[in-house]
Amino acid sequence: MAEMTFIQALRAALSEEMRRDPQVFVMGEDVRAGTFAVTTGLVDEFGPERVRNTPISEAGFTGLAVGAAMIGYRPYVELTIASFCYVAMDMIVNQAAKNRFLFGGQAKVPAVFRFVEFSRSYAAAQHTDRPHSLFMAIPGLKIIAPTTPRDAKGLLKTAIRDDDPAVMFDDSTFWTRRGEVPEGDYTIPIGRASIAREGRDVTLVAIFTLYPALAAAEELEKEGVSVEVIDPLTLVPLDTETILASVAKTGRLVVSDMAHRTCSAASEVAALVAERGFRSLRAPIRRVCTPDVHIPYSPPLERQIYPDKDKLVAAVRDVLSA
Amino acid sequence: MAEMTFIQALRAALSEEMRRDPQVFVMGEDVRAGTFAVTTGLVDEFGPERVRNTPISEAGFTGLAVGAAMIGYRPYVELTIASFCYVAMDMIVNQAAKNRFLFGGQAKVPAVFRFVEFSRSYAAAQHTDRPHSLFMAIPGLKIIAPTTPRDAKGLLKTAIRDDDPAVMFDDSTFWTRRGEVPEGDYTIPIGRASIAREGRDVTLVAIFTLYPALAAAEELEKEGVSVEVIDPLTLVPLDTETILASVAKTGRLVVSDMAHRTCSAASEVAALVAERGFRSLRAPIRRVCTPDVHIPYSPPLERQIYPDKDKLVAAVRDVLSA
Amino acid sequence: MAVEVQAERATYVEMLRRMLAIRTFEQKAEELLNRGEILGSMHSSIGQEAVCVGGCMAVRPDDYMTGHHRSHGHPIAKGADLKRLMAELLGRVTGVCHGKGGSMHLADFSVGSLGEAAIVGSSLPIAAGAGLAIKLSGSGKVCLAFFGDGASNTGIFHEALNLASIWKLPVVFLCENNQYAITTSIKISSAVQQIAHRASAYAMPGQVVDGQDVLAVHAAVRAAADRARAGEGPTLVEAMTYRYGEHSTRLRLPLYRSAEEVEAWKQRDPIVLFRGWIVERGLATADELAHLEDAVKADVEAAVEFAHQSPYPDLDSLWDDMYADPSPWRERPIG
Amino acid sequence: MAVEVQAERATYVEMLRRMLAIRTFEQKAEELLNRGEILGSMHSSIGQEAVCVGGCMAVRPDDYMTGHHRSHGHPIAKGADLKRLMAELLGRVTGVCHGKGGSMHLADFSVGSLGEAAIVGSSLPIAAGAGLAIKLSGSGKVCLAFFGDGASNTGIFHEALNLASIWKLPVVFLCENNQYAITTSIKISSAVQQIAHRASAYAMPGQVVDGQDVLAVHAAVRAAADRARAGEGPTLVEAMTYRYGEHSTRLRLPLYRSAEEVEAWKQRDPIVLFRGWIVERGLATADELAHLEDAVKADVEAAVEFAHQSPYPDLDSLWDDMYADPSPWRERPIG
Ligand SMILES: Cc1ncc(C[n+]2csc(CCOP(=O)(O)OP(=O)(O)O)c2C)c(N)n1
Ligand SMILES: Cc1ncc(C[n+]2csc(CCOP(=O)(O)OP(=O)(O)O)c2C)c(N)n1
Ligand SMILES: [Mg+2]
Ligand SMILES: [Mg+2]
Repeated sequence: MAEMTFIQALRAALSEEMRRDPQVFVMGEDVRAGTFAVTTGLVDEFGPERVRNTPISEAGFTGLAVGAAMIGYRPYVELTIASFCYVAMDMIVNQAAKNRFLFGGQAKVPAVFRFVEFSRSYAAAQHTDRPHSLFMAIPGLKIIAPTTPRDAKGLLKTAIRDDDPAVMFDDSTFWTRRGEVPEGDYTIPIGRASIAREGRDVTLVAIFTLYPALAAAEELEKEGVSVEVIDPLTLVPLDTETILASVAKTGRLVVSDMAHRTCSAASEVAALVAERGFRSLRAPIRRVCTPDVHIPYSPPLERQIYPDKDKLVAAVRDVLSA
Repeated sequence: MAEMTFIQALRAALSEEMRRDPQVFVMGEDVRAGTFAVTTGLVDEFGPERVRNTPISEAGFTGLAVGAAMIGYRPYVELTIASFCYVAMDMIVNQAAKNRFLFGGQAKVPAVFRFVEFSRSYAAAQHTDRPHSLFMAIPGLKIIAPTTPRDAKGLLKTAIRDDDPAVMFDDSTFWTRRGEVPEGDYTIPIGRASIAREGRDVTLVAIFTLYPALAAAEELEKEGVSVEVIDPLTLVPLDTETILASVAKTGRLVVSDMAHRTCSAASEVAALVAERGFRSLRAPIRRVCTPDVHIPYSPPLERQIYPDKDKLVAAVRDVLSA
Repeated sequence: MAVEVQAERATYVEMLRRMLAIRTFEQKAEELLNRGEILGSMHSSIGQEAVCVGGCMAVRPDDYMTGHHRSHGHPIAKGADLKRLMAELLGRVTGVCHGKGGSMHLADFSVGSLGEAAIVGSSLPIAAGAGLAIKLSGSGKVCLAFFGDGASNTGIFHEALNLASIWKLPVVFLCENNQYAITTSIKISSAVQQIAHRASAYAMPGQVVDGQDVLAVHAAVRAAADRARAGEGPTLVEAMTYRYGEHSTRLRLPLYRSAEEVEAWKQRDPIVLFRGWIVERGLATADELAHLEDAVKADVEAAVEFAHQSPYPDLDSLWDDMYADPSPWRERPIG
Repeated sequence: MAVEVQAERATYVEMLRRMLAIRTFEQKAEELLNRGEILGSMHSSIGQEAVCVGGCMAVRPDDYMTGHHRSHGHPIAKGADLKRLMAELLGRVTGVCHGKGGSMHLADFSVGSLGEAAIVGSSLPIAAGAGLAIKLSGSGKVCLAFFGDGASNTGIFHEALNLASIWKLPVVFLCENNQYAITTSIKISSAVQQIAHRASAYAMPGQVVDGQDVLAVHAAVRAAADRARAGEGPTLVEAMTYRYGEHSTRLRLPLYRSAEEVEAWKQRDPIVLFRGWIVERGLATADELAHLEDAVKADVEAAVEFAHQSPYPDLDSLWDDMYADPSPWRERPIG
C-alpha cells in the first residue's frame, strides 16, 4: 500500500495505462502543463504526440477523440471543468454514446472523458455545474464517480481498458485527499458500489458526498444511531442490488447528491427504492441535495448551500423520527 | 371554441403574440418555410426582419436570442428536433438560465426555445432524444410540456409573455391532434398541472403520455378500476401540490414518461412522492418509461419500446395487486 | 493521354457504374418510400452522384470516409454492398447496421465507410479523429469527409478544420455545395459565397471544382489525398453541385428554387455528361453501357429482394450493440 | 492636429485615468487575493489596459459592451463605479451583481456593460444578439465585444461572426491577442497566426493594431463603430497585447513564456507609453499626472473600504434573482 492524493492516484492510473497500452493517449487544453493536475509531467515520459495540447475547441477535440476511438485508439480526454461539458455535449451524446448502436456494433468508442465538478472554488455559476445526472440520462455511456484515491486509480484504469465510452466526474475538493492505494496493477469493477460504512438503522447513499456522510455517521453513532453509508462509485450502471439490499436491512433511506435536487442522481436512487424497495421502507425517503438555485460567487453564501454533515445528520434524524 | 390542431394552436399563439407585442420575433432554420410547422406563413404577415431564417448555427442564434432578450426583445427560437439541443446547450444552460442570477438581476432573458421530441418518426437515435429531464435539472429555466391544442396555445402565450427563459417540448405525434381551443386571448398559467381525468384508485402521472394514459384509464374503467390521470403541463415548476393531493387520495402512483427511465422526469415525480407522499402510498411506485436503450431505426422495433396503453394498463394492475 | 485513358478504361467504367448504382438505388428507395415501405425521412443524392463517386474513387478502398444525412451515395461510391444498404433502409436485421441506423446512419466499415452523422457538421471532427488515428499509427491512410454547404456554418466545422490543420492530419474535406440547406439559400446563410474561401482561415488550400464533372472531382480529391499522405495536412475541396429533388423525399415545401434554376442544373446531369465523355472517347460502346445499366438495375432489384426476404430485428437485439457487455440493461423491464 | 489634440485634452487625460484605474484596481485585487480575502480565481488585465480603454472609449457611454473571463478592465474602461466592482470581487451584497457573479461576471448595465461570460467564446453571440436588438430597434447604438486569441478557436466564434456578418449587425469584435490561452501558445493552437486574417471568412474587414498603443486601438475601434452605425456591419479588430502576470493570479504553472519575451513586452508598457505621449505633447504636466495617480489610488482605496464595510448577502437573497417570481422555489427546503 502506498499513500497518495486523489490526483496522484489518477495520474498513476493514467501513466500506468499509457505505459501498458500504446493506443492510450491524452488530449485537452493545457494537458502538458497539466492545469487540471492529472496530466502534469506526462509529456516528459510519453512525448507530445501522445499528450496533446488542444485549442479551446471542446466539441472539436472530443469529436476527434471519438473518431480516433472508433478506429482503435483509447483517448483520455481532459475536459476540465464540468461546466464546459455543454459545448462538447453533442459529441458525447450523439456520437460517443450512440455510434456503437447506430452502426450495429461495427464501431466501439473506448474513450474516457473527464469532468471536474467545482465546489467551494468560488468561481460562480458558470464554473460550478454538477451535470452527472444529465449524462446518466444518456444510454450508452458508463459513468464513474470515484471519491477516494484507491477508487480513483482503480476505476480510471478500468474505464480506460473498457470498450465503452466512459465519463468520469470528480469533485474538486477531493483532489488533495490522501489515502492508501494498493501497490501494482489493480482495477476496480465498473458497476459495483462500496459500502463505506456498515450500519443497521438508516441507509445513506452518498453521491459525491462520501466525506460529510461518514462524518454524519460518526456523529450519529454517538447517539446510538447506526448509519450504513453507500458510495455508488459508478453511476451507470448503478449497483442497484447493493442499495436495495441495504434498504431491505435498514428500512430507511437518505440519499444525498452534490447536484441540484431536481432530476438528480439522488432522485433516481429514490425512485429506484420507491419502486423496488418499497416494502422494506418504514419512513419517507429524504433527499439531501444542493437546492435548485445557481451557485453564487460569494464564498459565505456558496458554503451554505451544499449537503454537509449537519444537513445529513438532520435528515437521518428526520427519517428515524418519521 | 374553435377546433384546431396542436400545430395550428401553436401558430395562433405565436402570431397573436407577435401582433400584440412588437418585441416578439422568430428565429431558426427555415422558419419562413416553416419546416417545423409552427412558423409557416408568419413571414407574410410580419416580414423577414421578425421572421429570420438562420444558418445551421444553433449555438450561435440561440446565443443571439439571449443577447437580444437581455436588452428587451422576446425571441421565439425554433430549434426543431430536440436531438439538436446539445449543440445549443451551453447557450441555454450557461447564458439563458444563469444571466439574470449572475448579474444580480440586471438582466432578464424572456426567450422561448422550442424543441420537438420525435417519436414514431423512424429517424433513429440521433433524431429521437427526449432530453426534457436534462433541462429540468438546470435551475433558472421554465419548462412547458403541452399535450393538447388548448394547452399548447395557452402555455406558449404565457411563456412568451413570461420574463423568464422557457423551454417548450412537444412530441411530434401531437402535431395533428385536434381539439377545442377557446376563442380570443387566453393564457394558461405556468406551474399548474391538469387533472385530465378524475379517479379514485390509482394516480397516473403522464409525462408526454397523456393519450395512452387516457386510453388505459378508459380500458381499466371497464374493469371497475378508477384511474386519475394527471398531465403536468409544466415540468418546471412542477405542480407538486396537485400530484401529492392525488396520491393522498388514491394511495397509488404510476408515472410514465416518454423519455428513458434513468434520471427522467418520471424519476423526479417518483422521488417527490416517496419523499412527501410516502404516508399515503399503499403500493410500490411504478415508472413506465422508454428503456435505457437508444431508439432504433427499424419501425417495428421502435414502435415497441415506448410507454403505451398496454404497458400502462399492466402497470396499473401491478400496483393494484401489489 | 489516350494511352493512359485506355489503361484506366476499367476505372472509368466502374465510375460510371457506381454513379448509375447510386441513381438507381435512390430511385428505388424513393419508390419504396412513396409506397409506404420506408417510413422515416430520407435524403436523396440524385444530381450529386459525381461528387460521391469522384471523391470516393480518388481514395483507396482501405482509406476512410465519413458521410452525413444525405449519404446513400457515399457508401455506394466507396464500394459497399447494395443488399445490406437496402436492407438497412427497410429496417431489416441483415442491414449494414442491423436495422438500428437507417437512412441517415449507413456505415460499412468493411469498405472504410465510418458512418454517417445526422447532426449537421458532426462528422467533420470524427473524420479528423480518424485522421489523428492514422497519423498516430503511421498507416499512411487518409480520411475523406463529405459535408454540405449548410454544414460550413456550424461551429464544429471551424473547430474540426482548425484542429486538422494545426496537426496536419491526413483529411480531405469535400464540400458538396448544392447551395441550399433545406430551403435556405447559401446567399442568406453564409457570409462568403464559396465555402473554399474559408480554407485560408485554416491555412489550408481551398479549391472549387465542377461537381457535375466526376473527373474534375476525382482529380482534385486525388491531389488532396496525395498531399495528405505526404504529411502536408488537410485540404478543402468544394464541389459545386445540385440536388434535383426535395431536401427530403417526404417533404412538400413551398417553392424556394426557381424551375429555371432546377432545369439549368439538370441540363448538366453528371451521368449524362460522363456517359457522353466515355462514349466520345470510345472507352465503351452504347451497347456495353446499356448492359451496364441493366446490370445495375438487376443489382438494385436483387438488393430489394434480399431486403424483403430478411426479417426485422427482434426486441432482444436492441441491447446487443448498446455496450460491450449489455447484460445489466437487458435484465431490466421494457415498460 | 495640434488643435484637435488640445481640444480633446480632457479625453486623453480620461483615457490615462482609466488605464491607471485598471492597473491600480488589479494590483489591489491581487493583493487582496494573496492576503486570502478574495478566494476564487481571478484573471488580471495588467499589460492589456490600452485595449480595454482604447476600445471602450471609442464607443459611446450608452453603447453596449461584452467581456469575458479576463474582464475587470472592461467595465472600468466603460465607466463603471469602482466601489461596486470591488464589492463584487469581495462577494458583498453591494457588489455590482450583489455578490452572485464575482470576478468572472462583472456587469454594469448602467454603463452598457452587458456582462462577462466565463465560458470562453460565449459572449460573442451575446454581443451579436445585442447587435440584433439594436438593429431591430433602430437605436443607432453599437456593441463592442472583447475576446481573446484562444476564443477564436471556438465554434461559437465562427457562428457568431458569420451571423453578425450576414445580418450586418452593428458589432465590433475586438480581439485581445495576448498570444496565449493559459499555457498554450497561439503558435500551436491556431492555424493562422493573426486572428484578423479570419475576418475574410466572414466577409468583414479585419485589422491588426498595436494593442499597447491606446490611440491606435481607439482609432481602429472608432472607425469600426462608425462603420457599424452606418449599417455596414461588423468589423474584426485584433489588438496585439500581452498579459504580464500568470493566466490566473492564483495559478503557479511551469514556465511557458521566456523571461525575455515577458521583458520585451514590459518595455512597451501601455501606460508608460501613453503617459510619455501626453507629457511630450504638453497635454498635462508631470505634476498633474502625479495628482491623477494619487486620485486613482484614493478611488481604489475607497472602493476597498466600501466593500469592506458592506455585508455579505444572506441565504434568502439567493432566490431573489433566480426567476421573475421565485416563490415556488423559495418555499422548498435548502437541504
Ligand atoms: C445540427 C443540426 N441542425 C439542423 C439539422 C436539420 N437538418 C438536416 S439536413 C439540414 C440541411 C443541411 O444542409 P447542407 O449541409 O447544405 O446539406 P444538404 O442537405 O444540402 O445536402 C438541416 C438543417 C440537423 N440535422 N442538425
Ligand atoms: C469553453 C471553455 N473552455 C475552457 C475554459 C478555461 N479557460 C479559461 S480562460 C482560458 C484561456 C483563454 O484564452 P484567451 O481567449 O486567449 O484569453 P486570455 O486568457 O489570454 O485573456 C481557458 C482555456 C473556459 N473558461 N471555457
Ligand atoms: Mg446544401
Ligand atoms: Mg490569450
